Amino acid sequence: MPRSAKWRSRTCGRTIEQNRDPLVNNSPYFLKPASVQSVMLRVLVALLPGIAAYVWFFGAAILLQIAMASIAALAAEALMLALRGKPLMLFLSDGSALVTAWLIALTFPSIAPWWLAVLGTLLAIIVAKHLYGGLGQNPFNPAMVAFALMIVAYPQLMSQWPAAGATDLAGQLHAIFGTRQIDAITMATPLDALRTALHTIDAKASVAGVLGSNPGIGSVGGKGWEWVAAGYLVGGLWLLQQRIITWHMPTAFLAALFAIAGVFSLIDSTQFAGPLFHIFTGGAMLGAFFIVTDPVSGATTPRGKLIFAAGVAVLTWIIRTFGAYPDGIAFAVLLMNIAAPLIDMYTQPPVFGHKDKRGDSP
Amino acid sequence: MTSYLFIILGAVLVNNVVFVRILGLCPFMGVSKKLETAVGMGAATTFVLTLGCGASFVIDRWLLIPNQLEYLRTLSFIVTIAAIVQLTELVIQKTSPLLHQVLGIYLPLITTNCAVLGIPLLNVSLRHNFLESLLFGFGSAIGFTLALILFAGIRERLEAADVPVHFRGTAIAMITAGLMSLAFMGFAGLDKYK
Amino acid sequence: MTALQRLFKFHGGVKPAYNKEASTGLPIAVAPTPTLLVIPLHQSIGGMPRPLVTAGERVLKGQRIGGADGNVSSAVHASTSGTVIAVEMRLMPHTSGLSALCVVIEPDGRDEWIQRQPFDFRSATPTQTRDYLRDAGVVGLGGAVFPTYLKLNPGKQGKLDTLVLNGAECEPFITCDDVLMRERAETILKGVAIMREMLRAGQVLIGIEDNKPEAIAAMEIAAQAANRAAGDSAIKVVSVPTRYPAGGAKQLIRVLTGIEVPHGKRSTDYGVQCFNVGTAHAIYEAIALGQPLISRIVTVAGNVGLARNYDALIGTPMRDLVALCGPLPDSDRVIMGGPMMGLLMPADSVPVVKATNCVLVGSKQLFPPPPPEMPCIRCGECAKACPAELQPFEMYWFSRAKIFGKAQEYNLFDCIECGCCAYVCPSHIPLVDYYRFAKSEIWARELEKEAADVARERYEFRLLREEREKQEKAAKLAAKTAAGREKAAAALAVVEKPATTPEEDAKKALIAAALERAKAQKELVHPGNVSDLTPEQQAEVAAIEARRAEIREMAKPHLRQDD
Amino acid sequence: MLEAILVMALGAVVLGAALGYAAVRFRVEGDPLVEKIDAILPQTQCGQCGFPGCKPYAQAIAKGEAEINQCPPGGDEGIHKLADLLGREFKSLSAEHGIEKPKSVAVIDEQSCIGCTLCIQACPVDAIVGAAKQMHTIVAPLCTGCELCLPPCPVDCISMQPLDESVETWKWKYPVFKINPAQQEEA
Repeated sequence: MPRSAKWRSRTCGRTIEQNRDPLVNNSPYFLKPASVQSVMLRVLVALLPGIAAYVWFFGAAILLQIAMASIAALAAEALMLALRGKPLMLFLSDGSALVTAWLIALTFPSIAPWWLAVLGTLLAIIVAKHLYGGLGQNPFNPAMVAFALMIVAYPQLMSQWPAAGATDLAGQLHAIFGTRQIDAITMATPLDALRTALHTIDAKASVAGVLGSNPGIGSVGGKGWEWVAAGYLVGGLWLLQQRIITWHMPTAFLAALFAIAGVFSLIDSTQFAGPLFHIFTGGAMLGAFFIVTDPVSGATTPRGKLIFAAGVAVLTWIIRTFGAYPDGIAFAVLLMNIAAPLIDMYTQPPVFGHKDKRGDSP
Repeated sequence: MTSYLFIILGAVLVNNVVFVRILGLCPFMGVSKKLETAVGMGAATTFVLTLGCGASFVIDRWLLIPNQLEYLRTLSFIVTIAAIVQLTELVIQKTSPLLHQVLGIYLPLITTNCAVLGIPLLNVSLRHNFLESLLFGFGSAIGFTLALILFAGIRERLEAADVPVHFRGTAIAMITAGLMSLAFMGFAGLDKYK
Repeated sequence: MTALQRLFKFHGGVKPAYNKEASTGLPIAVAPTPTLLVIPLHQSIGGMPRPLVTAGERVLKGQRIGGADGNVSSAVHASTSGTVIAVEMRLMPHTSGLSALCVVIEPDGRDEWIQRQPFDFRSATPTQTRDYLRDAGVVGLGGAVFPTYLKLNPGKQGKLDTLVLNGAECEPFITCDDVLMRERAETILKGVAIMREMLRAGQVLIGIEDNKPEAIAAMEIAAQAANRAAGDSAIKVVSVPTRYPAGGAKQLIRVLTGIEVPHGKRSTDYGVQCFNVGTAHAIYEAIALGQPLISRIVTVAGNVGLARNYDALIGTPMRDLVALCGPLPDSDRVIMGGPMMGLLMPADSVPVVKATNCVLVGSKQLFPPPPPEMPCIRCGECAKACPAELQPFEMYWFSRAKIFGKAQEYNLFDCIECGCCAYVCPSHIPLVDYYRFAKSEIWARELEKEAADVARERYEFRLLREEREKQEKAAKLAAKTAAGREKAAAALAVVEKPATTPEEDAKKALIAAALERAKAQKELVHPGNVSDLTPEQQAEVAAIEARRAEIREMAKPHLRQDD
Repeated sequence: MLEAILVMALGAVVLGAALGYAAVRFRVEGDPLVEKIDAILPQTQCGQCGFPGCKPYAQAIAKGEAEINQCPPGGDEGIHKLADLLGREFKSLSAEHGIEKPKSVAVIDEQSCIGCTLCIQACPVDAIVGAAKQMHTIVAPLCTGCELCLPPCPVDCISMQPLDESVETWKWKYPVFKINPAQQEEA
């Protein structure tokens, strides 16, 4: 050791000052301009069309919910970063907490009490994200953890959805801050109505009957809701075009949901709603492009992505149709999150040169 | 026929022995660090639990109930299961060293698995007949195996995660188990559908 | 003009800014002989060559100064005539900043060649030709520096389907192969002819990235001439799409033939072999001109006023080459190789070696320090870019946590360290560094494990031997007992209690005596045959001693690696 | 009551008999655990653990007679591996058995060696060659660095030299992980 050190000092030329700073990187020495921040920001931008439709049909309350969730998310993120001794600005500005917050706000009822989304966001950021090590390390989708926790804990509050066209901001604010009774502006979502009718009211109920009889429910996925879903679709397609997400997940999700709903509605259209209804209602479209596609908690191999998204779709349909909760996306995503490491493990694409014997990779 | 299917499905998913009944947490936490061991433990438990359910049904129906000795149920079940575990281990060790190497160290651990006692007791309280008992035991064991394998998959990845110091190890594993349990709540109501 | 050839695609790859124009404007220039040449002995994959010269010796240009040692090794030669000043440890062109044994030559300016004779490989046996090339120090000049003679073996079938010549040169900034093909296409093709004959290759595919039209044109003309001379049309120049790392041997073989050579397998077994164009040129020089490999084309580029290609002698300090090009004032580092895979040099005084295809001068502005490393979000960009079709984020995940077994399960050792994954990573993770770290840790562990196995075996053998000796002694004792009981009593005392007094006392006395002798004749403790030496002999012995000590140290790791 | 006792006794007898028979019938010899432990130990054969070699120490660990933290050459990493294998808690290296040193080899100063062969007898892996009254030398690649040859040497001509890093053995360092450098120390 001393010998080499001696030689280093003797032979080190000074024509060019050598940089042996440990922070000087090794190859590659230049990088493609890309960053986590730009990825997250583009996801947020892609949510805007859906949000616009939401505001148009269901009032501006959603904006308030988004704002509150965002503040809660940033506060929780800052708190956890400070507690864990991580660089604050670097991670606060990565935008990942905002994505979680927006997704929570968009999946929660927009006229739910203010603390519901805030509590959900805090739990998502603190428990589901930072206890696992923060960005990139959480095995569960934080937004879906928040939704599942809240719907299990406060099923009543989580079912107070605004009626389409009821855009009276004052009434919504009263609902959010609990200052007045809110029955007038709420109604069940189509999924909720359907489940309640089919599960509790006996044999007389049928899909067509429920959907047709209810004035608030639109022709495809519920009045207003189908337009919100269309907004998400537009944003999602833009994400695809931006190559933030790949085609695998949305395609597999929508195709699987369409297929299973289609088959069962063909078997018995009075008991099972049609495929278009399933795709355009509830969180399906948001899920297809923004929730299922979360790379951190989902599967990452091409085949794995297909399996993962199709699994979410099938589970969603099962829970929607047979389960106790109105929308199954959150539970389905969490269930598939559990399986994601195994899916990844068993769908490893064959490595260069090892393609003839597929079995040898783990 | 469908009722048997519902017994198995219910035991595997809806009333998963680990996530919903919260039984067998000790091996669930202890033997889920690696996927291979999880598979081994799952296989061993499936074997013993199915056998144990059958044996305990026989003892309950033809020994305890005729003699009005129901109060000895817990005790006799424990003894029976412990003996089955021991016997299984000895036989496997001799007949198939390979299988013993895979299952070997997990077999004794099963004795301490409360699920292995809990399921036979549940069988009694649910008034299952012999076939139902076997199916319920088998289904629960499959549910246990499923939980163990899924959990092991997550833990193998979690092992490399930057978990805050105070939450490393069992703490974060408990949180994970809780969230998995939350996810399994999504199956609620499936077994009661019409 | 280029032949129609069905091309295949390799997975992944990236398209970085190529920056090649700067150094292709001017023809190759011959770099002046430096004032001091430092020629590392270990310049190729494989065993460290034995030094063949000592300090003070005069050497001629092309004289062998390091002899190939072991099955995988390649000779090293003096790049010019002059005097050997020292054979000593010098800083290596290696990121570690460690030193290794080098021959330091002071050129005398006469540039006097050894006797050069073309090698008649047609009348020599293949083994003789390969030995000749080994002793001529010809190694792969694409950067991997694998001894070429080992690759010039047609394998079991005795012939090869396809000989691939690699002129793709996909790394940004580097143009040494490009200009070589433009200016010396004819000699490259002559080298190809030699290789083709040795390998009995059916066809020759020369793959060149389509961003080098001049090189393609030049090679096309030369190839047609060669085809005419040979009377067939076996040699084809193929323009391949420009995409990094198309110049990786495995990637190029895949693009040209569709064959994927797995990690750890020889491409010969798949009927294909790949050489760099520079290697073909070196083979021509060695066989047809009798000149060993003592110089190579080096691109000097990056943060310099005038980037250019130089024909530089092996052993020239990189600083001298950089000085020829006028480094800009904010230059802060020298990189050997390109910006994607190049190695950061510990100092600019390190010599040009056979692996030096490019001396890249860097600065903060040209190669800015990467933004802070963020956690991996598993976005999969790296997997899309990986030409080895790996899952880089999984390998990273486990390498980072030092769970090497899992990293290996994800085929860590199939990684070619091309840098595509790190290039595209939105989290700016130095992925390749993690793989390098994991690989070297795994290698070290493997060596440790091997050493432990050897130790266990030897220990157990020793126990066995001791046991056997004990039994033999007991048997002898029994025989003696049969002979006479009186003697046995005495013997028993000695043998049965070997750890007690009589024997030990005797030994102690012996030692004491020896100690006394040693003290008394301190000067005479040298081994017997070192007295009465002439000064020359003494000097020689001293030199040998010194060298032995050094070699012993150097040889240790090699002994292991050769196994 | 009597019935209860009878039933339980019957059960105990039947099961006990079955187990006892099985224990005899299905007896298996050998303990694969020792091999597994031995494979983790570094095979320096230095005896710092208090046992005359790595195998005896492995046997002692398997029997539960020795702690897992008595092997200085194996270092913390070895203890981690043992803890993993045996499902025990990690303990840091016990100070009374020595400290972890950089890997070294013994070197005989050939000028002062008197050829007493004591070191040859001490070397557990036969890595020293030489004969009585002839100079000895150490075959460096075989030396495990156990230091057992140091005490017997009457002229103190053996010294331990740490292995220098060379270009070939140099290892790439762990990349600077700026988010939390202490992160992996305990993991």
